[in-house]
Amino acid sequence: MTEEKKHKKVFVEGPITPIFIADSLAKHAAKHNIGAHSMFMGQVRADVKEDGQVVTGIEYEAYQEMAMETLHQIREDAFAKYSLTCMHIYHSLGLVKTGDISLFVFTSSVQRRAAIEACDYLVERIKREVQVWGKEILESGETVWKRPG
Amino acid sequence: MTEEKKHKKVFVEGPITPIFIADSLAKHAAKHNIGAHSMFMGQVRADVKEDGQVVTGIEYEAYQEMAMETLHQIREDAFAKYSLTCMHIYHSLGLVKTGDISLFVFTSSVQRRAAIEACDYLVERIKREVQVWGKEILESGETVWKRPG
Amino acid sequence: MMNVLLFGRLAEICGSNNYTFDLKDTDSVCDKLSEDFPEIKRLSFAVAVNQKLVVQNTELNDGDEVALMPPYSGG
Amino acid sequence: MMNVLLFGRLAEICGSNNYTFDLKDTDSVCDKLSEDFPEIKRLSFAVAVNQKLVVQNTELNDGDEVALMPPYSGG
Repeated sequence: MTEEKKHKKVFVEGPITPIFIADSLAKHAAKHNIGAHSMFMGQVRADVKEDGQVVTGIEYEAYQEMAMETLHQIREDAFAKYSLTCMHIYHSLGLVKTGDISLFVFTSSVQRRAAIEACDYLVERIKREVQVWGKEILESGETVWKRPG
Repeated sequence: MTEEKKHKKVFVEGPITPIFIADSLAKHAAKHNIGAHSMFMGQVRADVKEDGQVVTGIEYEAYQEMAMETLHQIREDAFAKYSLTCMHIYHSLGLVKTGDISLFVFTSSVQRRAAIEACDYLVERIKREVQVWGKEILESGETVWKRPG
Repeated sequence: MMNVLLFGRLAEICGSNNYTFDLKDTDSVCDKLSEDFPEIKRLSFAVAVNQKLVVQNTELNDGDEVALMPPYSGG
Repeated sequence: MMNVLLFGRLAEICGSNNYTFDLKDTDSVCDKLSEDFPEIKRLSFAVAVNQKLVVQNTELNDGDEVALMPPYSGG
């Protein structure tokens, strides 16, 4: 398998838009064996920090080569564990402002349990295992490294 | 509480489109305490029946007054059980063709577990408890009442 | 008089989704329909009176809405 | 020579996301950086060699890519 085929596109510059998500969904209308779609979207929160400053966005960086390898393994494990028709994972790089989407996980299956459980499984593994770091940007321009969660 | 306020809009005529879903999502960009969205979409499958005929769509009917009452209770239970920011449920009435969406469940929360678990909970209760019936339309025009699942 | 709503396969078999009867309880409604449409005896269905599920025979009053509902199959 | 990649807070503290060293193993890399930037001693981080996590001290060869990674915080 070539690197190209093995590693599906994951990282997108800036936020993942509702239109991008709608397009991803619409592409599955032609797959007539699909009965269920499950989606997870991570949205950047305007958390208030100890000093009262509000988060205005998160700047993401990744160790892309290693993250793609990790995601490939997570994807393989999910396909082995759940009876899925399709699986898509997108993560932002660079600045994502408060209220915008930075993570989009999308699973599809014939029966609903597989899509629902696989989506949950993927989100938890991505959060724990993928080489991505977020830096919260505060109102003043100061930055705080996001804590794992 | 008036009936109007108590009963959020649920039933939509025909399929639930990707654009409708994108719009629902986009409306939440202004809610800056949301950190996670979970979505479930039910899509009409081209199942093959015993006689080899393929399903071309499902025609949905509901006992709307009772279904709204049931959904109101399910919604209240979900809000009591999970720490949710938002919850939306949409179900089609009338004809939904193969490949199109007939059920859309959408939950949002500060931390991801609440949105993920509530979405799962809602889907299972809706499938079991809401007064909706689907009639599969076959290629020949013959119909088969959909089995619960 | 009470309005009897029929859904899904039941409406199909009974030829209408809506009958008006003057009967004393829910069992009488089921008996009347089973007599006219014996095929429905083979079906399992739930009964609601004024949008509330009832599991036992329930007395009916003028203006009540009775619903006979096969297993739900939405989504 | 080996390319050392630094991520997140580590890159910030060390003033660069990329150093080139000629050292015999991963412990030496960590020691060298801790000497120059003592603040990183307080941080927990994982080490990867050629995109594979290593948990013990690992010998390095010419051309290896070493990554020092604080806890991930994507999503």
